[in-house]
Amino acid sequence: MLEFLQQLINGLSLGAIYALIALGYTMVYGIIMLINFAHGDIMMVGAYVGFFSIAVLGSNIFAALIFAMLSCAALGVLIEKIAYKPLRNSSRIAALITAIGVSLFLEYFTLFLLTPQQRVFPEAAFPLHKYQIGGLLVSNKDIFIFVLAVILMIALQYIIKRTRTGKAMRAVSLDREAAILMGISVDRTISITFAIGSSLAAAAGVMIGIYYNTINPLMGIIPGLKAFVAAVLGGIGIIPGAMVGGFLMGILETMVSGYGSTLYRDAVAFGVLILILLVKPTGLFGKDTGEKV
Amino acid sequence: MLDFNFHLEDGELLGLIGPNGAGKTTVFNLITGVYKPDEGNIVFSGRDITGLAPYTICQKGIARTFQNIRLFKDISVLDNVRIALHKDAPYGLLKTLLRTPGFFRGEIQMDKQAREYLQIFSLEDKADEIASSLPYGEQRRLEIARALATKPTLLILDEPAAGMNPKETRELMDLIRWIRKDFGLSILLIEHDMSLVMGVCERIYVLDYGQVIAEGLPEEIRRNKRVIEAYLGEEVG
Amino acid sequence: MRVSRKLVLLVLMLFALGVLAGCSSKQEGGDKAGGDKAAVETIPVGINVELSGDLASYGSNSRNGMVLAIEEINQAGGVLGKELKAIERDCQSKPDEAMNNSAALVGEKVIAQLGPLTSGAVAGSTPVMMQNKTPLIAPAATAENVTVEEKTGKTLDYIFRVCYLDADQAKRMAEFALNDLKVKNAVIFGSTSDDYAKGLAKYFEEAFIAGGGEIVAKEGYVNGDKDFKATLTKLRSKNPEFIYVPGYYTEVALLIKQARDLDIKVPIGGGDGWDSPDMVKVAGVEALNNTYFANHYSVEDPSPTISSFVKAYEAKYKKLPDSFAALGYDSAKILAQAINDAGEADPAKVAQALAQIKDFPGITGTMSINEKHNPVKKIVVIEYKDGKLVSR
Amino acid sequence: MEKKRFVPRSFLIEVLVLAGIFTLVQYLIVSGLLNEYYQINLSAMCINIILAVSLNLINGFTGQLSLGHAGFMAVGAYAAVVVTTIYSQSFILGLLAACLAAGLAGLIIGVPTLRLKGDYLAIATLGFGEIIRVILQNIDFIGGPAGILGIPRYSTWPWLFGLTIFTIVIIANLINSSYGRAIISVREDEVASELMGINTTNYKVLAFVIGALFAGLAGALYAHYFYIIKPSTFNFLKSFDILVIVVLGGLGSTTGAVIAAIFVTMLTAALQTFPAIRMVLYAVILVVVMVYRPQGLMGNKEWGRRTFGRIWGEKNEPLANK
Repeated sequence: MLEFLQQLINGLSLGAIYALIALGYTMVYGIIMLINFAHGDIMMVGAYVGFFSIAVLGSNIFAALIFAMLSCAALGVLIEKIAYKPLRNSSRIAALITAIGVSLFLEYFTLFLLTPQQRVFPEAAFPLHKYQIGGLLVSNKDIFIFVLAVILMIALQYIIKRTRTGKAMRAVSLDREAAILMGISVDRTISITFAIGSSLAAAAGVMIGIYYNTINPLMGIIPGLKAFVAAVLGGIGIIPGAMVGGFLMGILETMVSGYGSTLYRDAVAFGVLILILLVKPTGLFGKDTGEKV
Repeated sequence: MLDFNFHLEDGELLGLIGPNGAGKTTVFNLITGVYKPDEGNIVFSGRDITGLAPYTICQKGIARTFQNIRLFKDISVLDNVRIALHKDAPYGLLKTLLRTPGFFRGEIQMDKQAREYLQIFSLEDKADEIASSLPYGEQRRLEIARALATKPTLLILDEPAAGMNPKETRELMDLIRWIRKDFGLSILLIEHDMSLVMGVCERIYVLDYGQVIAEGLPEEIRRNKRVIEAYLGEEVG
Repeated sequence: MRVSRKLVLLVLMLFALGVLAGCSSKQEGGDKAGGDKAAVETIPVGINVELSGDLASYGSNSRNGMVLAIEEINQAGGVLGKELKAIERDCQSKPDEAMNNSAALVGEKVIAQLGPLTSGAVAGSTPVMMQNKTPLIAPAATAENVTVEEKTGKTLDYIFRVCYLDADQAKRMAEFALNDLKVKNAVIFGSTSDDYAKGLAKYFEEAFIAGGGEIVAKEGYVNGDKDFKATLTKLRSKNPEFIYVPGYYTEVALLIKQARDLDIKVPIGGGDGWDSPDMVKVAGVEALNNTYFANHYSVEDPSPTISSFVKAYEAKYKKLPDSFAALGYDSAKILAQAINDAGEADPAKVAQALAQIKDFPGITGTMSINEKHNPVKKIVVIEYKDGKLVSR
Repeated sequence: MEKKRFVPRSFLIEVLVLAGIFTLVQYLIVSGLLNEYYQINLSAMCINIILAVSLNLINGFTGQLSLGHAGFMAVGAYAAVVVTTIYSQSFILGLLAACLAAGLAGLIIGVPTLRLKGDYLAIATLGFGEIIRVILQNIDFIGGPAGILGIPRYSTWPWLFGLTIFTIVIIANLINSSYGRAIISVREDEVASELMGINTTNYKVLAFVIGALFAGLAGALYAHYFYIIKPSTFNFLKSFDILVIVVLGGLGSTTGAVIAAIFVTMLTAALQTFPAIRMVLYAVILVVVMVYRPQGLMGNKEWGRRTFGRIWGEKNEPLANK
């Protein structure tokens, strides 16, 4: 039982990171129906910005976090303007390929600029403290990641449900034509969506830096893919779905490693995804709208 | 949402009218298998077709058109019709891949048939054009041609005259009558255009809020009080 | 729409220009050693390593070692009065690309090919090198069958390596654990997504059991993993006396750190994949205490050859060399010696000379090439002690 | 209508042209004028063509977004290698095993997943592709992560060229038939297609299985050209590579797939001379092409219809698509 709870803690920390990345995926998808494969790489850029602001500028962890989020928000908007906007009226698959192109560009431009070597997050930026609670080991990093993720998610929910911007986002996501007629600036709304989504990814990137200490230019590929799976699991385009999907994915992976075998971890993750889709073809929270005839 | 009961005789030309949102298209979707009814049965030529897949229902002889035209937009007019002929494809997959003489005979035969259907709707000159490039009226006609190519015994037309001018509507009326006679099939028609419904239909059902509120000959319907209240009131009155 | 497309093109062009400019200026720097005297005749040397893909960071270190060696050789007057000229290719960590590059390099008449790193990629290159009778020196391919024919066990005439074999280093570690650390049981927790780590795990298990030890559990991870706590939590309950972690430092450092975070205090051991200055940075000084790995050399070795190599490497690349860099360096140096021994720049003759190399003083030990084209050299076991590398 | 000749002149010309290309290359190889490097790229080109044309059947003509093509390639490659290398059987048996195994895998995966739509299908197929890879990685009989080495090089130029043409002909034959039109109608409007009496599920599965089968064939050719296979070669990034070729060529254009396969193979080879920025340039080119030509090089138009579509003499008529 104790081991199970310990595994659950492991799973929640991992899940928090997946959830944050998945949120960005889902937001972008919800609004322009694009699987933004570059999202994981934006996370990587966020991790690097965080790293440099701590290691070079000597800022503290919170300043680094905010700096990374702001830079990536700008990067997200820039990418959208350059690569995705010209394709807004083209086929979705063309946009998908562009996203793959952007993803490769971010990975290999970083690799070229900063060498493929991993960087090590300075331990001093966030010293580790361990707490023993009834036989369970919890570290301040576990708590930090979990709490920060939850705070960001609540903030996001607030923005979407309660603010004008959020209303505009929901309107554009529901019906872009109608939103235009209502006087909503679609360009601006899409930009804001990319900005928020990318800054969440940047937060996740810095968290990975703190939690796992190392970052490298290709670090975004696998978590990006996993987070995408998490987003689909929850029902892509649906915010609570991404959160639940992320945590579910983290816990699932941990449990498979803990009680089964790491070797089949990825296979099981995908297997569960496929099973869920077969039972519920639009993910856990997805609404089956059906096609109008 | 729908409580509905009606029947159709062999070779009959039946009209279904009702105000917007009365559930007319839903009836069509139930018959053609797009939606499944919660309860009740749909019997066609003495066989229960309730809950069958749309393609099976089509293969059993029910074909339809759509309220908002659903052609295969990016391919040629001829191919649109040839796709409808596919369920009776005269050659198998192996012959296709190996290009045996049987394949070519089959292709020629399908080509000929498809062009015949196009001719009926005066579309033979446009065979090689892309479907979406046709003008609206011709797209409507192509849709009927396509439905007819599945060789149905019941043809369901969902507002075939929508968007047509009076002249085109009159021509369509003649065409519908002629098709029924020549192909010997039953036709079920949803229409907003009263002149078309009154002009061609032999019997009419009036639907409102998912309920049949009247049934009868065009003349009877024209005089039916409930109908006038529910629907015709503003238009005829 | 049109405007934004033009903007796109502009931005992308600027990027491309920037990249090209950066690249060409870099190449200038790299070629300086040979570039000044353009008139001098050159001998082309192929470098075919992993510069992108999963293994990019190891491949680029190895490439750095090779390039440094070639520069030093040229500065010292080259070989046979000619300069060595490096032609670089990226094998993307894929066997088919490795093969493709080899064919391109052979087409450029290289004297030999250095790299790739992994045994799989070397196997991709092997047939091309054999056909064209051009030697290949693998800096770090440690699998059993790299230099011999798979079916017959016959030595491949043109394939060489400068690193020891997995079986040998795993055995060394097993014996070290049993005899020096005096442990009786062990668990193995290594990468299962590459053949290198899987081979080590297998050989370690064989040697450890042969030496009277017991393996109480075997677990695996996948390269690229960052979270090992789930499996470590599971292993903790088995109370092992020793953990053998075959794999690369990118994962191993995190794994050790997380093990110590979970209060797993037993000794942990591994292989040459561990060797990197990043180990201390990532895992931390404290976590690394009581960990040991078999290696080619120690970066803190005070011998003059090693310390001058380390200094030169640090000066050029602003970081410490790892095993891959050292092995890359050695592979280029041993090639130079073989060309000198052969007396002419002929690939086949160089291959013969390589097979005859005796007591070559490499950074990774003094080595002699044996009849299977493997180097015979000492394997050191290194202990991390308060962040310092101590040879055992 | 004009009575068609059984063997029209255009067909004879095509056969002559193809035979000419084949003989020329074969001569260059035998005489040693074409060096190893060009031979490798030529072979890679053939394999990429097979992969792209077969994926195009699924993604372009049927309109089902599949991201698991590398998985089928892997199944074919391993099946063939088990037959030829582990059980020392003939290459032909190996190829048959590859097609059979990959086709079967396509059927097993296609039947449940093809009910899914759009992006859900994409991620499910991606998932299956990864599952295939993980499973291969964990079977020690076929070498685990190290894969299988020492595969004999059976994929000679006649095999590669012959099977590439074979793939194009079979897929073009399928597309230019009533079955092909049924497949295309699924892409155009699934609901309308179903209501025209077409069992859309069957045709989706059919296209998926045929696509998978040819991916398996490509895998077998790949394995017997490059001497070695390992599971990591067939990861999801490989599937993306194939998808990129298909979209660059133009979805629903076999000609486009062939041209793009040739183009991308040459581009990758050319970029090798800039090892450090190879991938950056590749990414930039990809984005620029997509932004300026989102419909791909060919859109969904075809060239050389006479060349491949009617090997046994088909009458002059428009293809199923523009």
